[in-house]
Amino acid sequence: MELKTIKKVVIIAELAIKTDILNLINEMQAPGYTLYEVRGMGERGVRDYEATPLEYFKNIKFEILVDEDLAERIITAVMENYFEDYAVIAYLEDVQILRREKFKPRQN
Amino acid sequence: MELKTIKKVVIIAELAIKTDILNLINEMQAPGYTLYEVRGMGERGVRDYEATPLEYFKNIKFEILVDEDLAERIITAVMENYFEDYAVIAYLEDVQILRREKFKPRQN
Amino acid sequence: MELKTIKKVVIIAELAIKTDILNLINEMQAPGYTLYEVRGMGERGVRDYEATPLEYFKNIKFEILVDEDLAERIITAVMENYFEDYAVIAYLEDVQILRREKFKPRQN
Amino acid sequence: MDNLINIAITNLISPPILFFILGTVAARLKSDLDISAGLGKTLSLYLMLAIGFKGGVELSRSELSLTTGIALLAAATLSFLLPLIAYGFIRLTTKMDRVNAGAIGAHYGSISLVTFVAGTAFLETHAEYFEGFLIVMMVLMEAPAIISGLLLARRGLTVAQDKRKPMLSPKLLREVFFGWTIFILLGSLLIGFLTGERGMAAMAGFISLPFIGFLCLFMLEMGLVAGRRLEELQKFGLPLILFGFYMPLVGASLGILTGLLIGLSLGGVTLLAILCASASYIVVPAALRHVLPQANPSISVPLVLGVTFPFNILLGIPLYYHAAKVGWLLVRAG
Amino acid sequence: MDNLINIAITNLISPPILFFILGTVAARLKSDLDISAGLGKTLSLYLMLAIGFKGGVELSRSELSLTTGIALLAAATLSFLLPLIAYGFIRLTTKMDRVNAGAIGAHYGSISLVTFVAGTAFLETHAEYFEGFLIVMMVLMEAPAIISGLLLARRGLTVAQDKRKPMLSPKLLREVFFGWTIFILLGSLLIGFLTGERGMAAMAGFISLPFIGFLCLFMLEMGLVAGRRLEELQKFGLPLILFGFYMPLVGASLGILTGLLIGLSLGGVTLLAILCASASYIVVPAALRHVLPQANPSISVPLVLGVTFPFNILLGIPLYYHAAKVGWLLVRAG
Amino acid sequence: MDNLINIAITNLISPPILFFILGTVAARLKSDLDISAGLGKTLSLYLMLAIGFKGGVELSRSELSLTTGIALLAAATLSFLLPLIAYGFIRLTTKMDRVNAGAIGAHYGSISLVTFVAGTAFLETHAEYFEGFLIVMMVLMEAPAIISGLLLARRGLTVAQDKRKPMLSPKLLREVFFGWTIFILLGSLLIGFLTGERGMAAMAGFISLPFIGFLCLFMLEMGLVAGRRLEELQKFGLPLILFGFYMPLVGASLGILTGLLIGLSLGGVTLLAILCASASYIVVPAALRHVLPQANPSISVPLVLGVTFPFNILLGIPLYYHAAKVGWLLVRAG
Ligand SMILES: Nc1ncnc2c1ncn2[C@@H]1O[C@H](COP(=O)(O)O)[C@@H](O)[C@H]1O
Ligand SMILES: Nc1ncnc2c1ncn2[C@@H]1O[C@H](COP(=O)(O)O)[C@@H](O)[C@H]1O
Ligand SMILES: Nc1ncnc2c1ncn2[C@@H]1O[C@H](COP(=O)(O)O)[C@@H](O)[C@H]1O
Ligand code: NA
Ligand code: NA
Ligand code: NA
Repeated sequence: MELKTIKKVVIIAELAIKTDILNLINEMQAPGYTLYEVRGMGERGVRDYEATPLEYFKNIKFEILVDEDLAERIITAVMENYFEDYAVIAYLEDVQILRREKFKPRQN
Repeated sequence: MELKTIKKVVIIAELAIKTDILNLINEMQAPGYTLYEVRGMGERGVRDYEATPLEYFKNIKFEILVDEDLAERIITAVMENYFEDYAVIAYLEDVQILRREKFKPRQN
Repeated sequence: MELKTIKKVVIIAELAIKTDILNLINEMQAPGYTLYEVRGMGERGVRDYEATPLEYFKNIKFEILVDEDLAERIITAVMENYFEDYAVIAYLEDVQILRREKFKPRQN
Repeated sequence: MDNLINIAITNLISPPILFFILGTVAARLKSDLDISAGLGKTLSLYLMLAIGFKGGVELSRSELSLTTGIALLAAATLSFLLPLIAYGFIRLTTKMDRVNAGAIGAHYGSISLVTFVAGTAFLETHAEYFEGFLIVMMVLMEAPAIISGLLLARRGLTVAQDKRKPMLSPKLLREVFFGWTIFILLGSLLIGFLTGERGMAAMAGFISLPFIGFLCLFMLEMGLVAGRRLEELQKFGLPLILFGFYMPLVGASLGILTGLLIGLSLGGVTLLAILCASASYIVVPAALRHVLPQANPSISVPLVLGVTFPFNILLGIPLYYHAAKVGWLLVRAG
Repeated sequence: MDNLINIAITNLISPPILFFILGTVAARLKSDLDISAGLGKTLSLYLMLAIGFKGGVELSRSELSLTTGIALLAAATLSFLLPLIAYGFIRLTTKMDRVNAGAIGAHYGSISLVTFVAGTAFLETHAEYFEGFLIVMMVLMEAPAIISGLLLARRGLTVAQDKRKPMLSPKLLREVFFGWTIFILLGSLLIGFLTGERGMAAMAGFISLPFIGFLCLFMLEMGLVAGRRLEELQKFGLPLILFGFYMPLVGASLGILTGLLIGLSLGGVTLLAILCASASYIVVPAALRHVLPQANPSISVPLVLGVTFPFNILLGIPLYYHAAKVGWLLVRAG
Repeated sequence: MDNLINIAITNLISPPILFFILGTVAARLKSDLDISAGLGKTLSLYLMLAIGFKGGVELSRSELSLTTGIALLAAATLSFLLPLIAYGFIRLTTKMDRVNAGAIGAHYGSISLVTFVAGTAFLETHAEYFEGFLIVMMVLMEAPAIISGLLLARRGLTVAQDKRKPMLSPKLLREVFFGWTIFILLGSLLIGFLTGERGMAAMAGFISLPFIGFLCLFMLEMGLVAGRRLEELQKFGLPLILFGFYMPLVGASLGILTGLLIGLSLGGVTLLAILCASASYIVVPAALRHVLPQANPSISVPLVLGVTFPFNILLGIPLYYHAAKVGWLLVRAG
């Protein structure tokens, strides 16, 4: 079986920048994303919407499968725009797929 | 510490084929799985059960830790049977474990 | 872009040891974690809180981004203390980050 | 005519309808107002349980008659026929392929529970009685519609597609006969029937007192959902959108005629019209994902939710009631 | 005898029981009918709050007497003794190891809130009064059962296992005394007691009017859960399954005797029998995961949920009531 | 004075307040008692819908007068002024930077819905009428507070930070004017107003009968949340914590004076005091994350939830009522 390696961009962030990230995904024409509701802890303390049901404590996670090139552009954009003011981390992982076309940037 | 590398099969799909995938996991005697409820966007548009609470918009995600051999068989089966008609993506990742036996196919 | 590789520790376990793992994370001064609610199946059978709403059937998943060294210590501690009596698996993955400092052990 | 306008306005200025409008407005203005999916599911469960139970108690009050049997048969037949009509209209007026035309047919042959519930609330404010077995009629209007739509749609499948999914799979049967909506409706109906007045006395504080309030919450959610999907109508041609308006009128007319023929009460005739006019957006699209995955729900669902549902709720119900009344008085007079 | 049959039938044909049966049937037919875990949790919370509050108001109406103290002591004692009896039966009739036999004992010494609530609903249809402190008795029947079962089970641990988890860990105490079920039950009871009639007037629209309806929803979920776990009984031997039937009878007998001795009302005797007969499937298995992880909940939970719970709900409650009545009349007469 | 103590005790021994205390105790004892976020959201939705609807019906009963207009204007003005006062106190007594001082100001200029609802429940037990437009006043007390706090805070931003987020972004407007709380409150108010007595008759079984019960559940959750955040106060200096106590008193005084000047009913004066005294922990912190992300919600939220909210609920409300009464009698007499 012939597998190709592409990147998975992972962004874990506070709810406040959800729309921003969706817009970013859209502008960069990423072919898709998967979204989770998570809880967590990091530099900005514990963020647990279940324990304290205030929207401010909601954490979300995006996974975006894309080519390496786009992956780096997305992660850079997130870092530049949000790392200073918001609770957010971002990282990359390698994933192996069968059909590369599915994860090419969208053509409008 | 001696770590071994095995595969994680990831399947993100619409709810309609959940039972099918569970059956597949069972038939292929995979030793286990982990299941998430997610939202997402891809070729078949936005799938967000929270935003539009119709079962049809539910997305699920399976993670299955198995040997490379079984991993490839699972991903191939999913691609062959569901890619044409359903919202679904599948990919592989490398993971490092301590005890390989735990993730061998089940013996009935 | 210069990316560094660090480890993601993944622990999937029954709810009963959630507090224990949080304590472990705290004692080992891991810089953060992300927590999911999941369902699953493994050696100890199907664990699906949605299908059988008894706390005993709740499954949780931790992801902890740390240096390789701490990663191995965490996974070893989990294996030694919980593998015999509880439903739990643990594994490692490689992830690529931009700023290594963010994922250094906390200094108190 | 003046009377119709009065009825229509009374309908519009009732809490459930106004909450539906509130939801639509919030969705259009992209407010973050939101009803969680979990609450939505709970509300549907509640509505089905309440309406089923009340119907069962109502049934226990009356004797089973031949009319009941005929009515049930008629409901199933209508549900089988409506998809044919819908399919015909769509194929004639649009370029839709067979598969999707058949799928849409299945939606329109089936029913929308909330529209039905809104109808019962409407009848209550007009103090109109209706037969308990109307709820059984509703339950019987799902399976025939799916099968009829499926027969039409499958003529559009390629040989390969056709092979992949046999027509009468166990999946189809499970989806169609053991679905949760049918279970809870028929189950509650049976329980209402068996426990009768004693059951009603015990349950009234749950299924009657807060009923309209729960309906309002549900209508608020329906407004949000409908409002969010309005955009998608832009890519539809005018003929398809028009279909979403006239098809309920066709269905309602058939329903009224049938209801008068069978000899239902005025409330019963109105509800049968509502059943025929309304289209499914829960059960049918979910079932079709299993048995006709080639059909694209992004066509049928926005049509049903964005056009037909609001039309029925806002204007249809009072209109059908008025028409049923005219017919009913004529029949009585004749 | 004729009387017992009547009582049993009235019990069976009541909405809560019928919804339980509906849930079981849906689960067996693999319908996708489902009550979300979130709704289930809300319903338990509601039932506990309502039953606790009502009990508190009831307590505020009566004077505290010696009987109350004796009753509370008796409840704790029964809860400590029942695991010993259960353990004995299991070890004699099956090949179960000590750890799991002790764990099962803990389940049967403890109680099932829903069974208790179903009992109060049953008593209400028979217009039977019961003492408010029964709810305190219920609360006192958790900790002793867990400790007693634990003492039995730990004799089966290896030295290594024994070391890993000390018997009296702070975890055990937290689980047993600060668990949410105890908190909400005792808390609501206290609030009901403090606010009395004024509190009841303010809360009745919430805790009384829709009570049976919420109970029905909860019973529906219980039916689904019990139905789904029936399969697992197949791997059990007959002796263990029989235990699931006769152990509640043993418990109920002890409960009735004790209740009569203490001098409880007929309703009180019945409820004490129900408490003794019922077994825990929420609190005890969760606590044991913390303090006795070697015990396998896949043995205890299907036994309690698949056998004992349905038995008590469908047949046990009317039976215990009947037996309690006979005993009570004898005592009165003697 | 004796009267005040009586009022305070009656307030403390009411189910909602006791459930709040129960929640706090459970949180402090680290019990696993928990109200899911989903249920919490449903409860807020319910409270807003019910309070909005009742206010609307109340409005439909009275004629719109000049007082209404003046009252609305006064509410917006107070909400704009209070942040200035709060900012002044904080900057004078603590070392807090401008950004966070301004952010805290915004919280205290805005309002807490639950405190308001608890106030209405309190007034009901004292059989005090209040004007329906108080709910519109409440709605008008969000936007001015956010804008006022923002103006103060932005003077503390660096040039770079200032550029990143323009002051009057569309985001701000959306957050401030189309937020779900405003939508549901104003929407329900409008629906209540339009449907009037007929609407009330249909909805009473939902929005009146179980109201106190739902409020109790919500207060239980508030207790849990407040209790869990108490720890965080340890890192605060005494001056900041004191601010959490005296700022509501300042706000309430201003509210009472304004209410008396406008000529509100005694109930209305009390509620305006409560609005001024209470601080936001839902709308404002969420909005500030969008428009002032440099502010740290881990300062403002524990202060509001851990100090001001409990203070208002436990002691503030009866105090403000008493003070309002004294003032009101003076005015009447004079
Ligand atoms: N070391 C880590 N491992 C896993 N998740 C993390 C880690 N650090 C941060 N996170 C996640 O990212 C969110 C924001 O992080 P922070 O901005 O550091 O507070 C946290 O709430 C966690 O969900
Ligand atoms: N590029 C992607 N990255 C992450 N998730 C994706 C991507 N493409 C698709 N998905 C997920 O897979 C689901 C089905 O994809 P599709 O069949 O392309 O609509 C989507 O709803 C997403 O949850
Ligand atoms: N092979 C596997 N692949 C993915 N997840 C697994 C696997 N085995 C176990 N799990 C997860 O780990 C939990 C505990 O596993 P176990 O202790 O084997 O029952 C399961 O409920 C699953 O969520
Ligand atoms: Na129809
Ligand atoms: Na027991
Ligand atoms: Na304020």
